[in-house]
Amino acid sequence: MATLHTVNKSPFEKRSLDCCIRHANPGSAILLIEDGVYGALKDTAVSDKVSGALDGRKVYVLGPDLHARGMSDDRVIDGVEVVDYAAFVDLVTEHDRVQAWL
Amino acid sequence: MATLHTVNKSPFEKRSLDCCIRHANPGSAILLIEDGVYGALKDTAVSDKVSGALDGRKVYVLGPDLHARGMSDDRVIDGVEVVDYAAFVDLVTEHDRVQAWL
Amino acid sequence: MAEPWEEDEGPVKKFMYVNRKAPYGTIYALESLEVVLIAAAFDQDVSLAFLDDGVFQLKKGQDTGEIGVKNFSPTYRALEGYDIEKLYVEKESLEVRGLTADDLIVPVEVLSQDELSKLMDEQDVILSF
Amino acid sequence: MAEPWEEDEGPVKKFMYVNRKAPYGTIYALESLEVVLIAAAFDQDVSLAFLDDGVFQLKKGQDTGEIGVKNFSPTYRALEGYDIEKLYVEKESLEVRGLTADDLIVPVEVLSQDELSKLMDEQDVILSF
Amino acid sequence: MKLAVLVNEGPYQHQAADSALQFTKAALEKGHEIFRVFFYHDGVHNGTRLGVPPQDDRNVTQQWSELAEKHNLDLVVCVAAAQRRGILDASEAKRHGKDADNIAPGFRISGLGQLIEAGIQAERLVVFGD
Amino acid sequence: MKLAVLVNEGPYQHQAADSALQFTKAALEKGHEIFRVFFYHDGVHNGTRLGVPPQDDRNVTQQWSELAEKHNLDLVVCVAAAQRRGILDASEAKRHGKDADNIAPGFRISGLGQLIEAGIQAERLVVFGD
Repeated sequence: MATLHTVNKSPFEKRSLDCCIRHANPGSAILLIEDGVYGALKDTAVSDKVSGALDGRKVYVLGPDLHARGMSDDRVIDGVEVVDYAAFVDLVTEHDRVQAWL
Repeated sequence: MATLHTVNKSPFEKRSLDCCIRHANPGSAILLIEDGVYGALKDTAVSDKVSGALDGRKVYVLGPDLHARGMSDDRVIDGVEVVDYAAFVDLVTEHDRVQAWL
Repeated sequence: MAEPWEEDEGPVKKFMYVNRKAPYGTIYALESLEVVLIAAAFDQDVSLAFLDDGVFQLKKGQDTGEIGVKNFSPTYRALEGYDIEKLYVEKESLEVRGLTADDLIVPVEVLSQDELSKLMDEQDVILSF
Repeated sequence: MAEPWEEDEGPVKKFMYVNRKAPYGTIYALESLEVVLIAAAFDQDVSLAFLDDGVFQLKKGQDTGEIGVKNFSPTYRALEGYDIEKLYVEKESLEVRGLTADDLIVPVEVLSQDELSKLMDEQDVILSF
Repeated sequence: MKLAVLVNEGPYQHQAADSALQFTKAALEKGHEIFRVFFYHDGVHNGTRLGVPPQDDRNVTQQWSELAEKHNLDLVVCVAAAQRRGILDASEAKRHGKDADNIAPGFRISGLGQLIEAGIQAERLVVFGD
Repeated sequence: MKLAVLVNEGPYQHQAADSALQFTKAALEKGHEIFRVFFYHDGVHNGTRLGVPPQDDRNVTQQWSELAEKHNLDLVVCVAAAQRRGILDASEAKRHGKDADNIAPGFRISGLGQLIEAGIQAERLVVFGD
């Protein structure tokens, strides 16, 4: 019954990531895309919250969106996995449903 | 040199009102419109922040947008003034510039 | 119990419409409702969740006369006539916004965040607006 | 000093372009830059402020090859050639996002929130994107 | 007073387009001059004549067109933003080899310089957007 | 696997339109079936053939049209959302007395039932929007 949650908003501007984490049950996965990728960065005001979400959940960040924004993989929080579009598709098919936190 | 600041986003969803209040100098005015009107309500998680902004600043809320959303004037924080579109126009002309916090 | 989609009359899926945005500021609330009305004709298992700013969609007493925009809130009261009766509202979202169930235009089931999260994980299709 | 608009050659106004949104997620960063390039031809007093997520617009090393979208960040480096040299970045916005001035693609003046607020109140026209 | 308005979002999707319209009407009613209304970003979608909103809802574009006619308003759609998004007048359509145009009555397509000019000439600029 | 995609925002203004396109391409490359791509809200603006983006940028609509031709994709634009926003095909234009239409090749206009059907028939529905 595992859900893939997607978040496409900056956690510094909107509360979507907050809302998503609060509703993402243990065993689920969160994929950060578009401006949502800023949530995957180390040493920001929201890093601790995202690190905390790793307890019981998987967190992924879309590399193409990360790199577009000038962020290299070494700025990503330890434990958050950088994936490409092909892996995005795999995540969709491997989970039972996709819930977008727009 | 007084500025009229406008905020059109819900303070529960976006950080625009926060950003606006932090940058609105004493003597300036803040007008809440569209989904921004939710910031004018009593007894919410952001009411205290808005009440605090009244110290040194004027805060207005656009009645037509408030009423559209089913909120009556008696739910508005004390000290926040409910205005109509005609008064919105007056606020614009009476201030030196308008800054929209989109 | 057999899986519903093993029955002869075709698949019945659990569809949840998740409403997280305030009305009027953007069109999502209205156009979400338009989907729900169409969905009613498909004999699926339909539920609506209102959380975050989505709870504002159900506020009583909406009066859009001064902004010249159509007031679509009476449509929520019509949902029952379409056999759409599962309306869930998140308790925490109401509290943060200073609202109670009495402020809402229709009877709803108020769920805690945990209860709503569990319910979301039982759906087949989640449509987010 | 005479008010600038009292001079013979017509009004010179202080225009500030306020950038508060991240690049690529929405088009505001790109289309704001397009306005600034046109504004350069008008002999007005132009400045750009980057605060909140707007500071991300100036991040070094943007590479949009994998998303098929045009990388417009080199244009910020071209602004100097248009005599647009007042680029202000808010210190607090950088800090919250784990960035320093070294992360930025162009030299900027880093201002505190208070300094930037004061500067905004000295403008004639504020264009928000 | 001489005012200018900038509209950054399209009709229906965001209330910003309605707010700009209501504000402009109120300013005109109070006797102010609207130097120009400039449509930028998705705001250019306000300028299509092909919209058919439901009969029980407002028609934002038609209201702009009527207001323009009544008050001789200058409604300017940004050419660059409009090209990207498929809003064209007859001459733009011809120039780009397109077989149709869709600009609404009362709107004209022009460059971003018209926005800067509005900022210079008007005493206040009010921005509506997302 | 059989997938469906819902696109809720127009091209250029929001990356959501690009994300949907990149996701669909990647899914097709991996051999999945795309049952349908449904365009709703401002997403209907993906379906105009009148867009002329700058030559150094991508053309989102054209990429959808090409993808549709190559993979026989079903690109459906919601009729109600499209009418509101001025996206019409020839028969819609005629029905509403409009003198032009603007639907792009490979897109078709249909009802919201097509979205529900996609939810029923596809094994996963992925939503891109704002």
